[in-house]
Amino acid sequence: MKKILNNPSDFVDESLRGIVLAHSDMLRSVGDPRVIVRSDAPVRGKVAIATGGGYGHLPVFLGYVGQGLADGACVGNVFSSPSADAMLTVTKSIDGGAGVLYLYGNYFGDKMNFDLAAEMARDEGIQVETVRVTDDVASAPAEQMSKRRGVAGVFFVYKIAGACAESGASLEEVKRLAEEVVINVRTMGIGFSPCTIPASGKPTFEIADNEVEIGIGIHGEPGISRQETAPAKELVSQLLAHLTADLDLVPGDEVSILVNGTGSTPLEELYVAYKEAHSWLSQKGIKIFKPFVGEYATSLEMAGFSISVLKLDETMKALLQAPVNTPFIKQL
Amino acid sequence: MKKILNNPSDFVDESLRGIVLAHSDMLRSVGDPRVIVRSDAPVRGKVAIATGGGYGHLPVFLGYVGQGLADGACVGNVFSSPSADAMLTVTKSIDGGAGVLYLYGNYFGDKMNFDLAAEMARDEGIQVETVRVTDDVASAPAEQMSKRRGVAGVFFVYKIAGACAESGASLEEVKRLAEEVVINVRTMGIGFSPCTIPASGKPTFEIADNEVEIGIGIHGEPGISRQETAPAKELVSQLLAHLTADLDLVPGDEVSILVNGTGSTPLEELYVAYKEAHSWLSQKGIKIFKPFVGEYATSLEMAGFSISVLKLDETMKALLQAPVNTPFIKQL
Amino acid sequence: MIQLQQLHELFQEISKRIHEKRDELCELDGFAGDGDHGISMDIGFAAACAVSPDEFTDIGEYLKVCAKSFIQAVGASIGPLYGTAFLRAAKYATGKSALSAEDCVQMIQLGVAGMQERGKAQLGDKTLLDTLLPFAQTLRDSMDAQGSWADKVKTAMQEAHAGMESTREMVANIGRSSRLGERSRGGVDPGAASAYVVLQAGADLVSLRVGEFAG
Amino acid sequence: MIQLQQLHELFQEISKRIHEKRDELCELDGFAGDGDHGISMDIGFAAACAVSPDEFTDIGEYLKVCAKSFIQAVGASIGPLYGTAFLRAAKYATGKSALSAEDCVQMIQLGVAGMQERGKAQLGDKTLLDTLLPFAQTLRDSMDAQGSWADKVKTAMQEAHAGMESTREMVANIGRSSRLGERSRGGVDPGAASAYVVLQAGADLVSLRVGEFAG
Ligand SMILES: Nc1ncnc2c1ncn2[C@@H]1O[C@H](COP(=O)(O)OP(=O)(O)O)[C@@H](O)[C@H]1O
Ligand SMILES: Nc1ncnc2c1ncn2[C@@H]1O[C@H](COP(=O)(O)OP(=O)(O)O)[C@@H](O)[C@H]1O
Ligand SMILES: [Mg+2]
Ligand SMILES: [Mg+2]
Ligand SMILES: [Mg+2]
Ligand SMILES: [Mg+2]
Repeated sequence: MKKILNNPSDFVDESLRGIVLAHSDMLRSVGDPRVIVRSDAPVRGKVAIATGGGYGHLPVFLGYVGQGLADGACVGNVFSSPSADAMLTVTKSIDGGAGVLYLYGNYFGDKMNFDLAAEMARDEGIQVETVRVTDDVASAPAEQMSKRRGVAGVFFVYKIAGACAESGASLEEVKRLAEEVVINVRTMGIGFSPCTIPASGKPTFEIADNEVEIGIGIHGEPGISRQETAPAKELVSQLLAHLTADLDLVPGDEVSILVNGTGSTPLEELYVAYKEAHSWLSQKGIKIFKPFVGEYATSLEMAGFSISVLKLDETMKALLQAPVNTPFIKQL
Repeated sequence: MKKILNNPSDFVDESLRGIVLAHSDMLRSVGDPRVIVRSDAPVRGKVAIATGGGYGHLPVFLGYVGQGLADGACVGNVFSSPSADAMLTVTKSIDGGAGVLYLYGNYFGDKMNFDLAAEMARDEGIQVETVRVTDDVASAPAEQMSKRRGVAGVFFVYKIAGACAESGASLEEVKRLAEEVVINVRTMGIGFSPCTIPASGKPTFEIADNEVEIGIGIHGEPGISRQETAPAKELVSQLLAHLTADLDLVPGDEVSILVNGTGSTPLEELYVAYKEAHSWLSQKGIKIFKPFVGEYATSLEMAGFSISVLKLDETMKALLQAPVNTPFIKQL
Repeated sequence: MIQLQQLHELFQEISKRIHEKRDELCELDGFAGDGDHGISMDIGFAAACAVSPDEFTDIGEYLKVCAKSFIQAVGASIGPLYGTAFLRAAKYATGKSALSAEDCVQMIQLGVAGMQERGKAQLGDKTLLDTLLPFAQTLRDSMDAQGSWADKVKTAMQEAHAGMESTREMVANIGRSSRLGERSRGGVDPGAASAYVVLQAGADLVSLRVGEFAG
Repeated sequence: MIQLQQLHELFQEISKRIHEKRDELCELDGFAGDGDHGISMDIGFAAACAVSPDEFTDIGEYLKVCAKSFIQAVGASIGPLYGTAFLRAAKYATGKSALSAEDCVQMIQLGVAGMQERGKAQLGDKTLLDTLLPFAQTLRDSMDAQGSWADKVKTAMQEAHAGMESTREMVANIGRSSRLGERSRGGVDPGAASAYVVLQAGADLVSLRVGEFAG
């Protein structure tokens, strides 16, 4: 295991310390180093968005803390849920009086902790609502949407709910819109090679040199099939066929797409995937409105990529263009 | 070789096609798909900055094309210089009448092509000046500074020269300032594992599971030593000892630093490195002004990182804070 | 009657035993989980022990702080599960400075119900509930029956042990290991194993101090 | 005298031979370089061939377009090296519609000097210059001597061959391979090898058409 680290058990805290040191103008930690909020939190009168989950997915989750996205986040150990206590601390630190939306990926560990935190926060008089992102089409069939996990598509939910909250909407409105985005976003990923969790020192899964895992999860969870590598064109069309069918897209629909790298796949390759996605969708008469390409949700150094598709309406299009300013993600 | 690609020989052009499709609002290609300029080029009356080099280093080079940085770039095959003809096309497309600065890393192939392009451009009446970045301390001793290669430190030169050009300075002034930055920036990298060039399908170098290459080049060029992996604290202090000695830094000096990932090293780990760099420099009484952490110059999926240190004066500090807007790099 | 101080001693005993089994529990978790279960349990109960009983007279207040201390120390799955159990028990005990045997049984019931509510798992899902549910149920069913508390606890512990063992042949249906499906069969669930350690510590204290409990 | 059309035929012959040696040259480059040399040369000379000679009467104009075509097709090291050589030769030939043997020798001299100026390499640096410089120098030195052009070219080719072979035991001192230092020893430099192919094509045309050259 060749990694930039000292003692593996200090990895998360040292990395977080580096983030807060480097970006002290925009972020601060609140007591617990694993609780990080935007430096101007709480923003009075604004609905606050809290998120969190296991570490190792940067820019998910801390990277989404800032103007136009979330207000605070907490992280646990690598790929492991942070504590309900940390979530409660985030909640209390960002509540500006208009309530807090818990917005996170649908993992059971996170759900248990966030639910417990919500119970405790309500005990302290803070209004809390929850939206869980369930965009990973490979993780459960369409009839069991609520069992689906949350992966890179969470970006779109942060983006649109964040812009909505920034505009002064109420907790009810932000929640409703976030749910609307969740209903309209789908993601599917392909894994090429695993990552290594510092504390364990072992790869998260094994895979042959000529094989890829279609539908892989963000922690290396097995997908729907393992197959021989194929040209970019085929891989992309395989993903898009699943995604557009699951979303019932028809010619004339307008979407945004996110081609996301999971860690060690070069940006150069992600743009090859984007080119293929563009031509596949164009051929089907589906219009791309505002594409995103890059690392928006990673799994340490896992190699692979995912494509997320968001079916758009005019409200979402407007909010997608709103400015963002975090140390990790910026939009002018 | 598991990569997102179709025919390896189409890799560069398909990737570039994806970039221009995804960012058509900010970039356009000029005839040759490997020549990319900002969409508002030429900017009348502004000194234009041209850059270029081999492909596979995103965001270097195309990623630096946009407001506040460069005006145009061309790329060659992976790790191979683009042609003088492509450079001439960039030059003609971005010249806004105030002349063009060629700003690129000091590699002989690039130098030969840029020099030939400059000859041809001058024949056509365009004023051209050249600054080559020589920040890699491991590539030649201090007495042979002009032999040193250019690596991630090129970011600082783009940033400051770009902001200077944007402010309306003359070609002579932009050139002088770019040279000033080159004199004050140093970089050193560490390689953990190689990348694979699509066309060759073979790793760029071999290295044992417990070894790192200190002083590695951006194409996997051997550095100054190969040694056993060590804790982050040691690796970082090794780099900083070289860098600060080479720059003659003394307590009280102010620097900016860039902790750059070379491809597959997780952002989480880069921040561990940043934390260590912060405490090392603090201990030496050197102040960090505006740090950068992330992927600013990569080598496909090579694992490793580099640290760049720029010794600052007030002019550089002001320009370092100027806004930037490219599809790949943004600063508000 | 059980005093606040004795609860503290119970946490200390649990913490000691979990600490001894730490690596074993991690190993069990390594089979189909992420190998951290021993660490989480160790940290959690150490945190509960760290709460000084001397500052409290109300058992509910004390347990609430223990719960928060546990929750603060541990996220993962174990934090909210035990945290919720402690909070539910604390709520019941609020206002009390000593607990009867019946109180204890009631609190165990409420705690386990809290875990079930939080985790949405059923008997047979290969979780800690497979140890805890049979224990709690057997104990409650025996409450009004004849016999000593020590015997009743002993019987309930036999059920707990059988429950724990039964997880070996189960396929995980919830939590991290569920993604492995069939491949999760063949190992005892780490949460079920650690829950048995927790219960055993309690049972041993009861049999050691059977007089006090009878009081 | 050599006509414009014959230069075009020369480029065609070079292109054909380089294409045949393409993989061999890539293999040589693979030893200490990046394995693309055969591809670059192939693309470059194919581009030079693609320029139709029929539209020109001025050899200088024609060669300038060939140079730009070569430069357009190839970057790397080879593009600017051959590109510069062609441009220097083109400059000399501007205004001429035919070339004497002396003109050819002069243009070769200028071209090789352009390569040296562009690449800053010396004899012994393990580059194409180790083939080209001995050739150009021997030819120039023999210019005023007795003997047929065919013989002079033959002698110069022997020097070129020796120069190429000498790169085998050299350590690369410039360009991509120089980073390997000692490890670059033991293989013929690909640029030196391809330069020999280029010269051989020229030399064979001279001996085939010795009458025309004498004219
Ligand atoms: N939803 C659930 N309900 C009940 N118990 C659960 C649930 N999810 C997990 N567990 C228990 O938690 C144990 C794993 O704990 P631990 O390893 O600390 O957490 P994590 O799975 O987050 O790493 C499992 O063995 C199981 O007994
Ligand atoms: N500075 C230089 N001067 C002369 N020849 C050079 C120089 N640099 C490289 N070469 C020649 O170029 C050849 C390599 O060409 P090629 O493989 O096409 O370019 P690259 O090295 O960019 O991949 C070398 O074998 C050498 O003969
Ligand atoms: Mg865990
Ligand atoms: Mg090359
Ligand atoms: Mg676990
Ligand atoms: Mg080569």
